[in-house]
Amino acid sequence: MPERISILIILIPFIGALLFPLLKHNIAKYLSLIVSMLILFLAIFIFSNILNNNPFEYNLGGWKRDVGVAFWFNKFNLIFCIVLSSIYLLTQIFFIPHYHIIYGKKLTKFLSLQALFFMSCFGLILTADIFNLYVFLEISALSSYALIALGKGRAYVASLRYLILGSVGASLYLLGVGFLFAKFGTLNIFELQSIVQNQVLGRSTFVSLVLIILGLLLKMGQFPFYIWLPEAYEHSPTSVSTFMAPISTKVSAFLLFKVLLGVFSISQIKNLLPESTFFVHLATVSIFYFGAISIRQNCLKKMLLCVLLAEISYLTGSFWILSKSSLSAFSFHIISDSLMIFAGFVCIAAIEYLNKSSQFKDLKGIGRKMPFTTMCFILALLSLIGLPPMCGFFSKFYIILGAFKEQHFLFGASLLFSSLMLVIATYKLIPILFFEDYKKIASSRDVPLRMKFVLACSILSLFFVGIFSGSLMKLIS
Amino acid sequence: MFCVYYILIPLIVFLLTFVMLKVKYSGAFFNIVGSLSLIFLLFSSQFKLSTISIIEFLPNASLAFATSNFSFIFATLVAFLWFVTVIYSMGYLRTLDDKKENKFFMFFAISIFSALGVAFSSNLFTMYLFYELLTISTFPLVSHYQDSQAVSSGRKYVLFILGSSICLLLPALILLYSFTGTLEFDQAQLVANNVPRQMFLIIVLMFLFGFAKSALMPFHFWLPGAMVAPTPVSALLHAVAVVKVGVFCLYKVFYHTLGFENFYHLPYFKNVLIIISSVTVILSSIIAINQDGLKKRLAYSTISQLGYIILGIVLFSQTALLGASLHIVSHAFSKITLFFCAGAIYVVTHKKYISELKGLGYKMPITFSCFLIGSLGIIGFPFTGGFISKWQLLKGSLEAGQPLVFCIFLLGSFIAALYLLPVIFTAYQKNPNFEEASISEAPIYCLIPIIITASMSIMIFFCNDFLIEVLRVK
Amino acid sequence: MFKVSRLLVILLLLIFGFFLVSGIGELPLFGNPSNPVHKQAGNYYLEHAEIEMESPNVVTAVLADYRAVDTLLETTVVLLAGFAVMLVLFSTGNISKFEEVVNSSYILKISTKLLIPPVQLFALYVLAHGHHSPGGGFQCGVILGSSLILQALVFGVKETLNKYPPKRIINVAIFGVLIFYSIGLICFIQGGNFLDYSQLQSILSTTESHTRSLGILFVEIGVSLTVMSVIYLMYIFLITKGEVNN
Amino acid sequence: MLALLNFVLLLLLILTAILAIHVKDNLTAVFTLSAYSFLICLVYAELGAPDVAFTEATVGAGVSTVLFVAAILHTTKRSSD
Amino acid sequence: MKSFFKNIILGQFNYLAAVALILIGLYAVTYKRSFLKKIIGLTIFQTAIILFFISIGYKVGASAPVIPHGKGHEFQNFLFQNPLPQVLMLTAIVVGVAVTGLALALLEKIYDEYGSIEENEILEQLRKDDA
Repeated sequence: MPERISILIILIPFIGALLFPLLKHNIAKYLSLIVSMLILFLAIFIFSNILNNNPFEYNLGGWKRDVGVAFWFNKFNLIFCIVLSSIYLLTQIFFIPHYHIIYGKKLTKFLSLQALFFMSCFGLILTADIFNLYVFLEISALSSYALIALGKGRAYVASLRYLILGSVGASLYLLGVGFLFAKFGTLNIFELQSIVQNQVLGRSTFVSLVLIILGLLLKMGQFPFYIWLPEAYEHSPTSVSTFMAPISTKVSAFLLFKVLLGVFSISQIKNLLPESTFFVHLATVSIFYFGAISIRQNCLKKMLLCVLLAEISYLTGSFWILSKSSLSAFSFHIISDSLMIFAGFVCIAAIEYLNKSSQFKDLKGIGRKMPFTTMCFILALLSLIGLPPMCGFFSKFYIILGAFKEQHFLFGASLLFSSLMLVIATYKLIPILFFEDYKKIASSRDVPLRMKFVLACSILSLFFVGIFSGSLMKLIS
Repeated sequence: MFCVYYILIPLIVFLLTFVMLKVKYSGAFFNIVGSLSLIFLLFSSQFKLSTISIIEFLPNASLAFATSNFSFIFATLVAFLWFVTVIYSMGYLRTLDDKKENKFFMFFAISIFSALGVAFSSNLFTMYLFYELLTISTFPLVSHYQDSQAVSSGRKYVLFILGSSICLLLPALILLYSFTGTLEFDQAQLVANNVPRQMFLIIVLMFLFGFAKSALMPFHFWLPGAMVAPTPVSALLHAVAVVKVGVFCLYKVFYHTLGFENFYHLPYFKNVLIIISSVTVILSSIIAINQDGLKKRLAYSTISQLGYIILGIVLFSQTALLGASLHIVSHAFSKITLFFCAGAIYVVTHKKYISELKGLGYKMPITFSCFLIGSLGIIGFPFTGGFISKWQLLKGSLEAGQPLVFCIFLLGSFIAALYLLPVIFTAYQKNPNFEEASISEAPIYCLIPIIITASMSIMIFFCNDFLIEVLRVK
Repeated sequence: MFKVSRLLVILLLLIFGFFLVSGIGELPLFGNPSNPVHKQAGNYYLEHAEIEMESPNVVTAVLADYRAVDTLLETTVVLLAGFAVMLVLFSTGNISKFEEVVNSSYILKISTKLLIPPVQLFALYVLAHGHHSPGGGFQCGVILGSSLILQALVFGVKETLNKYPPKRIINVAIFGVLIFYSIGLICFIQGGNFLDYSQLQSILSTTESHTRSLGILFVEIGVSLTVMSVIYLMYIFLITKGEVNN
Repeated sequence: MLALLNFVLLLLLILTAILAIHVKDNLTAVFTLSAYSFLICLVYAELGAPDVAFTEATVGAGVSTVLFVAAILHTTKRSSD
Repeated sequence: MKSFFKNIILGQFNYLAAVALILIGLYAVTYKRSFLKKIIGLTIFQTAIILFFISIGYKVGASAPVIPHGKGHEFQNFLFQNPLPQVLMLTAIVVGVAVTGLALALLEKIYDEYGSIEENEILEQLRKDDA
């Protein structure tokens, strides 16, 4: 029975997206809250029943997987879905009461775009058909272009540039799928794996591999193709970048993992792509570069975006080490990083809710004015730096461990360098937040209770994932 | 099972003070009760060994606690001085009518919690967790006064220790784990057979300088900076808890994780370690001579005494190690007396510099006599605790066949006398324009702790056989 | 994108081109029937579509039944594009501000009056015969949409707007996707997997292959409604730059 | 015979693509693009894909050209390169 | 050399044409300054990939994948084209149009804001706003 129910995780946000524009504004608002709650409980329910019996496949339309389209539910997919749905729920709780101020008449359409974005993220995680993956990719891309374009004047330019680069990336991915399809004929990941297993892989599979990697690196915003990312998430409205920034890059990174390792085995990738360590060096260079930039930023959001870009290079670097331990570190980092970046963005949203801007010069003495929010932001920053009890430390620990085992010392050093840069950034930030014109601020007016609840939840999730990282790692590997 | 109780007490104190933040004096009350119950619990346990593992992060790197003789001694030291410092800081803060007293005590309790966590950790991983927690929890204490100078030194403190721990300690930890696959303490043979030679040297150096809290020479700048904190903080934390935690970690890593036998076939490398620590001893005591600020001078003397302890560890001989652990205890008592006296002087006369202390001895006889006892303890004069530990250190250096280190120990004590005794002489000089009677003895709350710690530093000399017997059995 | 010189861009593209051509050299030869690509799914569809779904046009069969999810998601993409254009070009201005000169001659008006109904009829024919001859939901939707655009072109946007107000048309678009979605949901409620038309047999009480072909027809209707309204909406919003009083 | 038609159509296709990119005026570029999509619809028909040809004709040649022209109406015909 | 010309250039010409169109599309997307030209390049790039997919599924001498009514049982599958690439490409075409529609809407809005659709002019104005 639970196998049949599991498709609801895609259907509920879908029906929500369709119904929202038909309803009145506040009904739609609270319906979207209910929808996000439903998805979270459903994801937890499916995950709990996967825990005791093995992963299962869902054939859409009742056709076997080589004929129809199939979804694949396994442990890590569901953990990622739980993280996504909790981010969706927390964003809704945080922003719902003042959505109508931000969006006014566009509210219901925004809600359905948001629901479609999350539906496509769930689809991307679960689908086992590489062309279906392309269609989900297009839905998530199109909804992110529209959501980014909700911002002020500059958001249109950012959205158009993101559109062009995103479509080129998706089409390159489609071309890669075309080469695979021409050589092996089927579109399902597991069918492909059974065909590819005992075959010597020629030039065209190498080309398809490179094209898929190029396409997904473009979608992920890895170092050479990252121009669109800072602008897109900076000029889009805060309520959009809060849920989109942590998720969209992580999902495309997860796609890289799913498609490449679903179809080919590690040894096949290694001999197909001998210079795979090039990507590790590329990631090291980009981590050093973004680490250096993150100090010179004068706005909280820009600083967090530099950290986000550095975290993406952690992912590519630890993926391309292609060893067992570094791949499980890669998947753990996906989970912990989306939570950390989400916590950071929620704190910035709370600060901008009261303080209207997150430039350093406007943040004087905010520690006194909003003690709870700044404390949460400092905790999120400490987790990004890698303080032990929180998940940032464990994800860095596992990645560096994987890197050292494979003698990639420079990559490990770059991770430490970037956390050192973050320490220096906090070194710069602490006096501004806590001590400058401390006397002038009399009362401390903090964010309303629901925002405090969301902040507390996101920080507790960091501690939770940190403390139970051991059992999480056993689940993942 | 008991070691978890010891650690939980300061945590409970922290939570209670946090909850009752608004209630006046609640912080002091909870801290006193907490420290007393901790002391009682430690003594009632008669050093029974027990281990417990709570959460399993990695195959064998879990959050686990274990008690050993040395950790018991260290914990009792910290607990006792915690009690004494709380009484002292009640007097200190009350006279300066500090409004944020409860916040002060709250962070005090959490720092003690992390110090005890390090003391009782049973593997390198837990020790690193609490080591980091200690850094974060002491930062608000260092920048307690919220003025620009406190903030800049507080920031420097965090940057130095957090930066060095991330850049040196974390990679060393991970390298060790990637080679030996375990972070448990007693894995000397594992290290011996699968850590390549030059990697072993790098790991040792990383650990040596990674523990920036032990204030080795290039990484010592944060300690004088942290003196800007209120005196009880610099007394307990920067004379006892924080720096001793750094040295404690060094002791655990060098003795248990890396193991003495791995160093025997590296004579050249042992000399390098000895040179580094002896440079710290000599150089910091020379700097201490021309420091005019009283607390700055005491800070540099702490650095040089820590150099003693590290030198004791690095000599890799049993008696030197015993001497080092004894020196931890005796130096703690005498140094905390000195800091208490400095605090008392500041409370009464708001004077920070030694040159201004002319003629104060007659006005504050008790404070300065205890100051004399404390400085004698530091110098290692007979009838004080310092003598015992220095005696063992000297015996250890001869046993390890390092006559040069023997002379350095003696030279160090001699220079210590050079920068501590002049303070007494200036205090007891005649000072013509110093008649006003307003200067009276320090408040009673400050005096009691000073007397207690001074007498304790003398008492160690007389009942040292108990300490030596407990420490020798490792 | 970058301010690099033209030569460098061309050089980079040529390298990329040689890289692709080297891959093509390895591909199976163009056009021979025994290529691996046909063996797996391709031949299965050719052999079973006509038997299982009574729909000679195999492409519509695969489109609407075997890989029905792709079409459902693709119709959502179209709906999403409609929403996105409305959101981007959303402006609270009213239609009166949009000045428009309609000088289409009398002959043009009469001929379009004569032309539009047959075009719409042909679109319905394409929809109905999606099984037998090339055509189906998308093509019918686009033709219907272009007939509306033709009307807007010839008779002016204002008049078409009050005949087909955007507020109604967007609901039609949502209704189209809802049809497709609810058919899938009914199959889900009946006990099968999502979009498994054989579950409708108990409702439609005909042979299983006939239920599947009817399922395909309903789905095609949903798709055409959405595509029609979104194409029309996109044109209206682009031409009036959002000054539509919605 | 069929291969020759395919060959000629593809050459024409590449020509119109280059033209659509190269031509200065936006409107002519859009009309060349619609010619391009009409040609590619012929190629699909010739490759035995009537459905795809039908869709490409209606969507590519028909609707997207109208949308392009509507967009150019509100922006500029002038294009710098 | 002759055989190379015969089966690579003539045999796989469809793929080569697709690659050529891809290069033209990418050239326009990366090098052209006007956003409209970039969108045109994008459309060409996407239709080139559709051409590539369709020519994968082509069988020489086979007719359209429409099987005469009722004759599903006795037929040979080499007589009909492979339907799968055609289904996939139906989706890709409509997705392409959806993306182009959104891009044109954004183009109009950018023109309202910055008065030009040339990327270098817009970037100058952005840099002036930042300064």
